[in-house]
Amino acid sequence: MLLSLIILFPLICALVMALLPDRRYLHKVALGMSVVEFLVGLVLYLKFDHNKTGLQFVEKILWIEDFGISYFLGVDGISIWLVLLTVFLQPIVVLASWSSINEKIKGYYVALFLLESAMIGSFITFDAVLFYLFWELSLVPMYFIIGLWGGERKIYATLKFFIYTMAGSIMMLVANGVMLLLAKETLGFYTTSLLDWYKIRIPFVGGEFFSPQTLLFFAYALAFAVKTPVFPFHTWLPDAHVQAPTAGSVILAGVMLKMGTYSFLRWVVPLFPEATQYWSWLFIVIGITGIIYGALMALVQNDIKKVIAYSSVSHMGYIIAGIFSLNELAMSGALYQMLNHGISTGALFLLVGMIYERTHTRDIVKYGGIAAQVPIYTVIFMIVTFSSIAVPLTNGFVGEFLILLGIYQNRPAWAAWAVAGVILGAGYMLWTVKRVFFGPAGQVVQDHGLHDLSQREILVMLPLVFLVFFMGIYPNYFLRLFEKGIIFLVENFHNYQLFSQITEGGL
Amino acid sequence: MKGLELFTTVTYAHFLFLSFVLFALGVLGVLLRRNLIVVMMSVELMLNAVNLTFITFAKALNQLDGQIFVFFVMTIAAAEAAVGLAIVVAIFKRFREVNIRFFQFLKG
Amino acid sequence: MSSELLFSLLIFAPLVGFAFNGLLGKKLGGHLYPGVIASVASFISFVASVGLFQLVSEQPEQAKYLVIHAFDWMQVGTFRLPVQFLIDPLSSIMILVITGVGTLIHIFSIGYMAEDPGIAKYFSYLNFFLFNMLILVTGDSLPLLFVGWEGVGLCSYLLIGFWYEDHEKAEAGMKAFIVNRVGDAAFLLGMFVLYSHFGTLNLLELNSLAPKEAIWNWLDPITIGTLLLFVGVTGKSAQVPLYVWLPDAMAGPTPVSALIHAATMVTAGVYMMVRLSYLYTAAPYTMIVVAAIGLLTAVLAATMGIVQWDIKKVLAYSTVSQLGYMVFACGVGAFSAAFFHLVTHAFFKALMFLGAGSVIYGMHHQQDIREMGGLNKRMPLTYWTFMIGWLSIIGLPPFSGFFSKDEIKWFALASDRGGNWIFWGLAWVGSLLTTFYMTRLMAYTFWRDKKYSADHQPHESPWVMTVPLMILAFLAATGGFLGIPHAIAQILPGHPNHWLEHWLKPVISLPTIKQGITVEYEWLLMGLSVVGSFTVAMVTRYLYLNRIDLIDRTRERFEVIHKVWVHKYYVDAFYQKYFVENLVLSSRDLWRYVDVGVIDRLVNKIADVTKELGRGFAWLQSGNMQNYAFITIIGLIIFVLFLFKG
Amino acid sequence: MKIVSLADIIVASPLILLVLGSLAPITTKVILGNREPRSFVTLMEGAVALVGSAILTASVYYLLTARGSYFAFNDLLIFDRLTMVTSVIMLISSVFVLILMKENPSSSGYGYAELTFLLLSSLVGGVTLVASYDFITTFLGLEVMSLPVYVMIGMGHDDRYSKESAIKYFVLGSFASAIFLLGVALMYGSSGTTSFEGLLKLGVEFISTNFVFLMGVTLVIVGLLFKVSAFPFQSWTVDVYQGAPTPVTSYMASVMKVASFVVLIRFVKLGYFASSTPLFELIQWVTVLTILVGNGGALVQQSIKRMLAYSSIAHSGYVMLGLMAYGLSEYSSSEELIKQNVLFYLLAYSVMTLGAFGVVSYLEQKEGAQLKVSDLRGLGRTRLGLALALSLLLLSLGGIPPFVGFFTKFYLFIHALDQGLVWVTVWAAVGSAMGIYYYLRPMVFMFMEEPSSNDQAGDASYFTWKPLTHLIAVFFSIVVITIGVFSRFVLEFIR
Repeated sequence: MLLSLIILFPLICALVMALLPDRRYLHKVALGMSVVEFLVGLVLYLKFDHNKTGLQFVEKILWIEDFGISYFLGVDGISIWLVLLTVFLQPIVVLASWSSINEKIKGYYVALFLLESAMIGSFITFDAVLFYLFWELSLVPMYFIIGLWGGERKIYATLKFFIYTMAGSIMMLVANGVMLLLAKETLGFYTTSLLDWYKIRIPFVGGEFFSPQTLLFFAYALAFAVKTPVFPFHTWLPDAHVQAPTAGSVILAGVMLKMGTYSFLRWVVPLFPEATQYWSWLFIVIGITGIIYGALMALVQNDIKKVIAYSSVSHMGYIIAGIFSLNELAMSGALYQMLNHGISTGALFLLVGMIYERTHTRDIVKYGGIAAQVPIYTVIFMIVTFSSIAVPLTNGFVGEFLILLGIYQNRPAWAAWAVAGVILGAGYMLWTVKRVFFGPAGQVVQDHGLHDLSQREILVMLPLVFLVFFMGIYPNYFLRLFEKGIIFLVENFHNYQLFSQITEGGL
Repeated sequence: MKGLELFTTVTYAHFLFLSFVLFALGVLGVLLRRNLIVVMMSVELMLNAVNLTFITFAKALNQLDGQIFVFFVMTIAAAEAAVGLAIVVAIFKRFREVNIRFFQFLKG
Repeated sequence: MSSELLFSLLIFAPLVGFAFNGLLGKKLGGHLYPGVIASVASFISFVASVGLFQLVSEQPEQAKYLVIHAFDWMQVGTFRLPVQFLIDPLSSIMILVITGVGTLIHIFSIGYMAEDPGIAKYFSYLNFFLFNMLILVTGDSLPLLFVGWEGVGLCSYLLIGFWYEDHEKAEAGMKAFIVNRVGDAAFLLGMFVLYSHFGTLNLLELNSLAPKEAIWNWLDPITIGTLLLFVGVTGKSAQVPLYVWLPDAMAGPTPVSALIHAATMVTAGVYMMVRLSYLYTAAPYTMIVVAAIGLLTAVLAATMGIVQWDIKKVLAYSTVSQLGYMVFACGVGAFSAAFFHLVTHAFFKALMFLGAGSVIYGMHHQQDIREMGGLNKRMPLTYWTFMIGWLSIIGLPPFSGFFSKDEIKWFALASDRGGNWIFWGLAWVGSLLTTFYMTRLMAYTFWRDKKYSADHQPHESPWVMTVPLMILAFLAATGGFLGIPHAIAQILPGHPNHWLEHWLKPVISLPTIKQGITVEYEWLLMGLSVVGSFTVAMVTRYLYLNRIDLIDRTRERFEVIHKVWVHKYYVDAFYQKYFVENLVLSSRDLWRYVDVGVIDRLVNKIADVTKELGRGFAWLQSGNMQNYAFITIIGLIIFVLFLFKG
Repeated sequence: MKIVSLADIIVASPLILLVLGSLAPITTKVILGNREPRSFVTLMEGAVALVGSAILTASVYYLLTARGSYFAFNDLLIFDRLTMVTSVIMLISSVFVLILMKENPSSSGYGYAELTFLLLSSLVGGVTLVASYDFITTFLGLEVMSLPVYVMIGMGHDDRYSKESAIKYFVLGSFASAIFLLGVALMYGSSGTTSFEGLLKLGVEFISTNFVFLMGVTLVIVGLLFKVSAFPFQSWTVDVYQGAPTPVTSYMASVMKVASFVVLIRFVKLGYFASSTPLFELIQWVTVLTILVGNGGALVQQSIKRMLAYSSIAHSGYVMLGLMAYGLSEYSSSEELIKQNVLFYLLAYSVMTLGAFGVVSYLEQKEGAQLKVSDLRGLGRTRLGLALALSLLLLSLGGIPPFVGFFTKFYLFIHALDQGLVWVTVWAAVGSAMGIYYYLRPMVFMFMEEPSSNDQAGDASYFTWKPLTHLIAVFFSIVVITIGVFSRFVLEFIR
């Protein structure tokens, strides 16, 4: 029931938010409830047995008999981390919204909690239709968050975000149908359970594009590639990020993009092993292109949020290249990088949001020399920047190191290109930092007397900063827990039906 | 002499041909005429052409079904004419206009 | 005390100092506390390193090292990366140098930075630097070394840009970090290559797994790996072609230049190569490249040093040049000589930088040597200590520079790993150039008549600054006795052996002397060096003090060369133009024309085309009902044609 | 030949009840001396007749025909599960249409009694249509269903749009009926029968051997496709939907569409859509183009009703997809399932479209208001409940889970894929991705655009209070979630 609870509780939160009569307590109640949800997540984590491979806390109820669609929840060593990331970021986001969201607060929190529910749902469901349901459902609240509380071009951005993602995933719907029929054909019954699907051997012909497995592979991959976003499907991201309110950006970068990368791990790799193997080169190329391309784009942006948005594209490139390197180093690194990116990019967006509240501009040109005005802010921003450019002892390094080492193991010559991202990453981030914080005092300093972070804002950032270091210094705490998830996946992705055999019973 | 049979002996084909011609005329009327009343009459013409077809077939098949069908169609056609005329009259009262080209407000 | 405890003290004392100053330093207020706290932290570290040194020396000869295991850093499948530290003869000396020189510089900084409002921040960075540097030298695997490697780069970035309000300084910090990142990226790749080949990144294991025979193959993983690591070295140790950041790094406070950009951080590259001496020896092609690059750097940097007017810039180029010597020494397999020079250089260059700092402090932040002169009377302590540094760097016996440099030059000829007369000759020329520009610096700063204006009376620095100078002067003067050359040792009573070489023997690969090179050669070379340096020094001093017109005329005569030197061989300009600007401009074009112009437009175009399609459908909806009927009939006809076609 | 039996009469009693019920409002009006009775009374009369008829239908099905198929009036009418389910759906939907009419400005003044009468008469045709098992009754049903609607559309008081809409629908509708009828005639002429039973016995092969018959079938299909507004016979739909008073539009989009599709279902059952026939490929194209035209046309619409009309065309396309799968699945195990899912789609679509038009009807403050999408600006502030309801309905129409629109669409996709219609399904999916844009656009205006002073939807006092319409909209918006998530119960009913 724990998993149902973790999905349902945010829904209840949303309901409470909607019905709460007194507007004065909205912020506080939202924070309280998100903390409770975080505690639920923590309980889940503590009760999770890391020594077991397979699913835990399984809940399975047949939902639509005709097609064997079921309400099927479970967590394994991979998804638990993303659930934790989600519930961890939620209170932070809520707290960060206290001052930035001043109107339509009620609707805002309702959307935020609905979003949380949908995102967690997509991480813990093992039923294709249910997954698709959560996947699409997560778009709706985000659509409203960007569209209602966003910037000047919010409507363009939010429509682009929604339609692009939706258009990308529509083929997944068709592919789901095909998989369902394949299940019927090979297993003899309709089922949308992922565990059953793992047992399907889909015909694959290497060089042929129109072989079933290849087509299905690309149908799913397209959906996830748009969501991730992978170059060249990334152009919705800068628009969405720039226009979204702070919380929207944080959730979008922190968790929603992970839905794409996580789904690659959960769906594409084990479901279509031969195609994955065969086409891995393509995705490594795309990933590496993304790394460099994103970095180059970030280099020339004048909007701080765009810099970070393009840096996300770059980071996602690492993750994709890592996943498709198909070895345990790169994949562990990729999963680690997912968490890292959630934390460091989330933190960057939070920080940008905080300064935006003070100056109402994100134009780098107008900044300059604010370090003297806002020392604490500067320190935190620097720490997060170093995490983002993967300086050792921050979390970013661990992820990038493992990914790059993994890519090298798979394709040595290409790793050199991926490593170029390390240089460019430092380039754009430090240049941005230099232009914003250093040098002579810029226009915003002259126009506004900037005040440093308030206690609330420091409180928002502290957990993130702590994790930046903790995950950088003692990554093994996480990495050894990846063993039963990632490493099992890597070693067995060609016969992942093993996974379904060792799935644990529910709670 | 064989060629003349076409004109001397009336076969079912003749009836059918006639009905198709009538039907085609009806279609053309609907497509081309501008006056609403005429268009309505063209529709009626089409229905009656079909009636003729039915009767011909009924005769040819030696069945009554087709003939009965015609009764239904005639009833419906009458009702249709009534409704249609009513609408046209209402329109004429309102707009003083029966030109079919007048009604192009709804488009796009 | 146990090694773990000592080691914890070593590492955590600066870390605690960093945290304390960083979090509370500003609240405490005052200009003294942060400096004292940081210095104490650094001193505790120094004491701990003395203790560790003692512990190492007590170890048996065949296993002369201590391993301190902390925890597992990363473990993924078969890839295991423990956080494990190695204190062996090599690193024990390194930590001594780092903490020792570091402590002195900390103390010096108390005086130097006394009036800066950001003093707490300054000292916290300095402590943090020590922490990272210690990680670098004690880490027992390449990734851990890399942690320190990037960490010190980070501190360097922060300290160069310490006065960030100044646009140039902030830029210099950024430049340092990014140029270093280029090297670091290659370093990463080098690690990957080595890991894939050896299956380990542990330094000791790498050395022991390295093949005993040299592998003459460009494409061998060891060659590639070591070359890539060497690219990292060129970044960190400011070698051609990545040396450009170091002169700019002088934007930072002078003690920082002394500590980071002279004594410790920049030598990390040399340290790393000495560490992996067995691996490097196994890749002779790499060695050739290393030697060539080192020598090239040594000579080129010296030529650029000749034309600098900024006291710190002269020292900066000198540092680059000396680093070139060290790298060159590694290249000819004389790892112990390289390390020896590393140590003595740490002493005399820190001394000279601090001396320069003292001069700058005394001159009220005037750095142009043309505005100085006659300071030997105003600042006697600074002058005399600086003098020792000068004597040391130009290689006059018995000062430390003489011993280490001479050893390098000796191996340039005598090493069986590629020593030859050309190497020696270039090295000798380089050292004469060094003598020339250092003497020039002395002449301008101290010996010449005073040039400063009357209202800026220079004054001697307070004791917090001069005491470290004196200690360093002592070290610079005597440090050479750590490694007395064999030739001299033979004639000395008791035949003291080359202590450093002996001490390092268990951990590094030592070269042997080529066949046919006898001890007489060593005397000859020594003589040539000493006589050459002494002559050049005297002539230079004479020229600058008495015949400045001759200098000026020579400069006019060789205007072209002078210009090239002043413009640093146009390397900076080249990078700026062809890498930085082109990258930014082409990225901008890429963004404008590809990202916005093609990719995004394509996305929007698809939407537009779809909309146009819709508009087309809507256009069919003309509003004329006869058209509709017509469409219906056309549809019907198409249906019929379709059905009856086959 | 058997004579009409009592059982036939009983089975047809819902129809009779409808006929009698339809007379009640106008009789009341006559009794009151040609004064409009109170609209509530009329509504109750109509609703009682409709609900009564629905109950009667269900009880006849469950009690008398014992859940089997019953052929009445010499096989002219069939009363089976399909008839029962669709009749009930249509009858109940009509109650909601009546409610919309009561509060809509186009019908709330005089003429409500007449409208009720016409609606019920039309339903007589509709129910006949879904029960028809012979082309005679099909034609009869079609016409009886359509004729009152011509009048209903034209009954707008002073609105040129409604008049234009009426005349267009009338001319084109009769035109299509004539074509349909010619088709029936040709089929009759070549096969000697017009009954479905007879055609079934004739076999599918007949269509490939007899050109006249093929011609007849083609014409019949054209006529039917016209009724369900499939491409290229969709032209009338948009104009008529837009011009007609909103409640009537909702009636056409839900009830009439369901009825027309039921005929198609029965027609498909004859086997003419199977892959062996030449029609097969043609219908594929029709399906794809219907979806694309519907979704594409809606993209550029400013008028809400017009947009919903295009959306209606697109949804016809999806149903066609299901119908094709149904046609291909003959005698396979999934046949019943497909039919059931097609029906589910129709039911869901009725609910969604009724709800959406309900909101439109709520917003209309005067006759022929011709609301634009941009008129919704600011609705999120003044009528949050309504705005949310419309959002949910539109998301459901767009096929976003967990709303019912997604499930129904997904099921049909599965069936189509199962029957090998892969490329059609892919196009259908593309079309549904296209559709998202216009389903989202109203939400942009309702919530995201700031209302200016002349935007009436942004002014709370602008709206008259229409409690029942409001209730319907909200109710249906809840329904689209619940029957989406708990579709099992609905499917149980449809099965």
